[in-house]
Amino acid sequence: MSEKFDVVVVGGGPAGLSTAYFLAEKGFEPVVIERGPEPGSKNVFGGRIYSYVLDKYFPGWRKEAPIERWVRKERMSITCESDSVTLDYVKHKPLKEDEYDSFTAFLSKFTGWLSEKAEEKGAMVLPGSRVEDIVLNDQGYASGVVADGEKIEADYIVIAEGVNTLLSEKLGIRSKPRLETTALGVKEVIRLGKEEINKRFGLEDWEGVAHFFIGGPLKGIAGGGFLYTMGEYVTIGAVVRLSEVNRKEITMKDIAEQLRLHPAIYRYVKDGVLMEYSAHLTREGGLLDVLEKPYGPGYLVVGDAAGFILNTGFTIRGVDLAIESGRLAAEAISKAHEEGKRDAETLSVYKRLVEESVIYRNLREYRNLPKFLENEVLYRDLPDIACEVLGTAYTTDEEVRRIYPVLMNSLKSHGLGWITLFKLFLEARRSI
Amino acid sequence: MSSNMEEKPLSVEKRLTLTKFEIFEKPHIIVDTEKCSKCETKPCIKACPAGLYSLDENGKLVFVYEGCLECGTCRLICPYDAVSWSYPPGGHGVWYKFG
Amino acid sequence: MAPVIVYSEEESWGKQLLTAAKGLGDPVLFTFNRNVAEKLSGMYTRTYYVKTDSFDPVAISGALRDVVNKESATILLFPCTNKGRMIAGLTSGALGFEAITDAVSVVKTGEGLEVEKLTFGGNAMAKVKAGDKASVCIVSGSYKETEEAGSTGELVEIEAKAGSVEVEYSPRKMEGVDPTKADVVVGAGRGVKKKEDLEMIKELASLLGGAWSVTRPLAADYGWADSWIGISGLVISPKLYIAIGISGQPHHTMGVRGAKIIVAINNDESAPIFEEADYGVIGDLYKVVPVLIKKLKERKQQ
Amino acid sequence: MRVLVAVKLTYDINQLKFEKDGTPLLDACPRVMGEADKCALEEAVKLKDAGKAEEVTVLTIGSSKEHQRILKDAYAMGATKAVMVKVDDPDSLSALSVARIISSYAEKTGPYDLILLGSGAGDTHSSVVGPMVASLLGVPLLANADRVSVENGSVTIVSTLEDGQYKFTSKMPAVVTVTSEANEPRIPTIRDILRSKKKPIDETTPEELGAHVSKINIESIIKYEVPRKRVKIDATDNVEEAVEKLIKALEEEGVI
Repeated sequence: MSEKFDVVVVGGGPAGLSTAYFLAEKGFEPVVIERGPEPGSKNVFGGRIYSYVLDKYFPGWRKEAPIERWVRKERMSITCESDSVTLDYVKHKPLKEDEYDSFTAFLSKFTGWLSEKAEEKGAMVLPGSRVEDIVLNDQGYASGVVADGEKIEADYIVIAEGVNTLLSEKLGIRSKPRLETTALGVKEVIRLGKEEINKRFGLEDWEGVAHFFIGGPLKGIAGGGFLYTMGEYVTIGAVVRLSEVNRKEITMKDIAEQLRLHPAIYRYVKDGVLMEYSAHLTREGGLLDVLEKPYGPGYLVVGDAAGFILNTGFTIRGVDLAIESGRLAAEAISKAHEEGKRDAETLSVYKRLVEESVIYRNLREYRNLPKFLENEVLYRDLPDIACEVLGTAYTTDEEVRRIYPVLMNSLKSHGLGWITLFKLFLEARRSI
Repeated sequence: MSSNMEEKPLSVEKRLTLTKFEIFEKPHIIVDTEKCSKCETKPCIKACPAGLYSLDENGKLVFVYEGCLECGTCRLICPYDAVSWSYPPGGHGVWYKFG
Repeated sequence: MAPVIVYSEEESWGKQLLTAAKGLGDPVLFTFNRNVAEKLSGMYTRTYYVKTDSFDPVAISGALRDVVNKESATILLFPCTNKGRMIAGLTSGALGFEAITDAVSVVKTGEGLEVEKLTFGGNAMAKVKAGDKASVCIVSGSYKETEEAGSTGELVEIEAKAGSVEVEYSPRKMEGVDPTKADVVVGAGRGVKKKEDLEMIKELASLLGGAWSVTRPLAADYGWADSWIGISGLVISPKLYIAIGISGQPHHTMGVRGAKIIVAINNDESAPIFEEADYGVIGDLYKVVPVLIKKLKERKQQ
Repeated sequence: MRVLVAVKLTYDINQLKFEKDGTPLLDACPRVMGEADKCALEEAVKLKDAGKAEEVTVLTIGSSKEHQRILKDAYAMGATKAVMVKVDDPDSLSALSVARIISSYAEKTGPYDLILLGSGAGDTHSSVVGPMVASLLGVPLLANADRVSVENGSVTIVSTLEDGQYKFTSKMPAVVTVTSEANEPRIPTIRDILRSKKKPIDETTPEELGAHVSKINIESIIKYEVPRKRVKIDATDNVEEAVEKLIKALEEEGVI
């Protein structure tokens, strides 16, 4: 068989499938090659997707996508050994379904849905095949891929391999991710049943909670924990910088269980049934991790592989940026194809499109955050101080307890002076 | 197999039995344990979320690939480039049903 | 009482299924083993012995079908073995009976049979209604063997029609004791690294006056034995089963659930076999088994 | 020659989880093509590769996307035709009903020289469907094949049963059930997968086939555990002491 395709997309995750979806919409016949046994089978994320991007491109998605719950409550906790401080943000006004701006989902299922959408438009999704290499022709143009030992030719190749983008490394456009800007996420899916979840979290119907926390079992470690409510399940997990694993006494295989058994979380997931344990890497460098040239002769790089992922400190955004980059890649390929070209110069329009898009607007805005989040004070001292101060504020007995002296003592015992705090404040102002 | 949780940590081995795998007969990750003998910190042992790296009785590094979550951590964290890392062949390896 | 037909080619099964059949009706035995026919005919109301030179499932099932028709029977009981399942399937297909396998109890109610059966590799127990015409394959150990001799039952000899399948049979090479009949069985799994290491397993078995066997991979993949313990192989119910280097896949453990006491020796603390064991020894089998052999020898000498 | 292979979408029982009260969480349990069924299909495709079979039709009963997926997988492995007998809740069909559907299809679209099935499904493992199909069609049964060979209109299998090894030979047509020891099913290449994408799946129903089906009446289904003592004896450090403990316990149990 000497078939040749318009476009071969390597990787059937959100970025790759979106690229195929938008390409097919433009009349191309893209082929997505996915190494997993079905689309989505290798995908892991925390649990939340933002609605705006789907509103733009997938009419009717609210009725058909595999949505677990609509996020109504946002929580952020600073957790200590025996107590925690939580900020709770709730939208009180009754919301119609199309007013929720984010929802929880299982990425494997969501990706499965995206795959169906892409196929409806005319893309071909081929799971169960691993791409090992990109074939370069004599002029150095990407002209095909080698999948499980067989060559498949194409005019354009889209690399949508995710965080471990071995092909980009082979092409020499990217080096191995750095430990300082890469984090390992581990996650557990726990079944509790819808009613039980609603009871424990004070929710109604299919409303959901997104809960982020620092401290607790992760005390002193740059990283955070998360909890999302799904339809019948709760997911919990931790995201920890790899450089931290190197430096500190921390065993990643145990983190998820330490998190689950921490009193702040255990009360929510008690008596559940553990369904799945998963792990995945994520980039945390923000703009620093973005591929300078996500294009080259005959190829483009999208999604996580290109570094389009954003850690806002509260949440990691990837799926919306992946979908957007897929749309822009399709745009760029379509333009190049009209001109009958596949050179790097022509395809560089992709980079310009990305720079003008929501992707760069956000990455630029948050460019100082990764540095700010390296501040050990946040993980080592802040939880204790917060718990000590509020612990005092909410304790009443015969003793006279004023908050201010406690705050001062607490700061002092952590070796924090006003100058350090002021610097931290300034940094925060620039980053968040 | 019971996955009902109690108030004590479940071992990672136990948790891995809850995740679905299509194990391929050959390993997709090869560790050059010669290099590991020079490595003092062996961060892979702490970092692998599946706990697949351990030391045997003689202090030699042992790696098993069954149960690999394909996260790629060991590839990055190894200070001696001892980990030849690739994905399992098509259709194999971990199969997340939730993700 | 309506007749209940028991298919058995073995004495032990014939006695277990007799117990089950008595609760359902008038027990009638069907066998192609002359020994079994002679030994058990005193226990059953009637016994049909089919003369046949070989195990051709189609021919045997044909003879059984004739007996069912002659007796106007609506309930058939089979051992839950590979052969039992074959004959049950062939016979029920031809008669239009439902076939329920992996049963641990069968009760007759006003609406037909109510069967409790294992499913999902023995991980779950299902209660099903089987209607009034059914073949039921019963798991070993679900019913106790009966020793009660009734009045002298009638022994009817019948001929099987020649089948169209050629059969060549080579009996299982038995080293020592038959695991399905032994009081003690020692099983070896993939933790045993080399074929020569099975000697240690055999020694332990003979010290305990029992039998040895292996898990399916050791028999089917490595060819270290002719048969294996598990749902697709031998189902055993000894007093003591010692699982050595066996992780405990459901298909294996379902074959040993009838054991009174299960001991597991395995170095992987999270191996599922420990959930199925009364005594779980966590340790290297290559260290534990030799010591166990040594201590058992000392004990014998005392 | 024409070969019919029946495959089942089975629960991956190693992944089955239970609610605290023992209810199985079937919705969350992954489903795959039966392991032995896949080996049966591999045998059929091997016959095609050897030029002995021209047609390999694969049939499954069900109507979900996952049923479609296993039929596409069958195409990728080399089947020449895929058929879905549409039934909404195929897991509630009795073994006899399943056998009736397969045999009706074989009669309606046959004759087939060989009908291959897995010797047992990973989840229910009844192993009676193959025998039932044989008797409904009135053809010989060769069951539990660890090896299959087809030569000059005859099929020979080797089967390991309780009391030893059997070699069964018969003229075709015949029904053969295959164990998961029979072979290592192939892994389709990307070209195979690509081709499978474009192939159509035929659909029919038990009514169209004239197969009378009935559902089994499952009253309850619950996690099953044999009550065991689960005493742990640590022999990682002191083996002698641990073994003594074990022997003492077994003496007290009266089993040695």
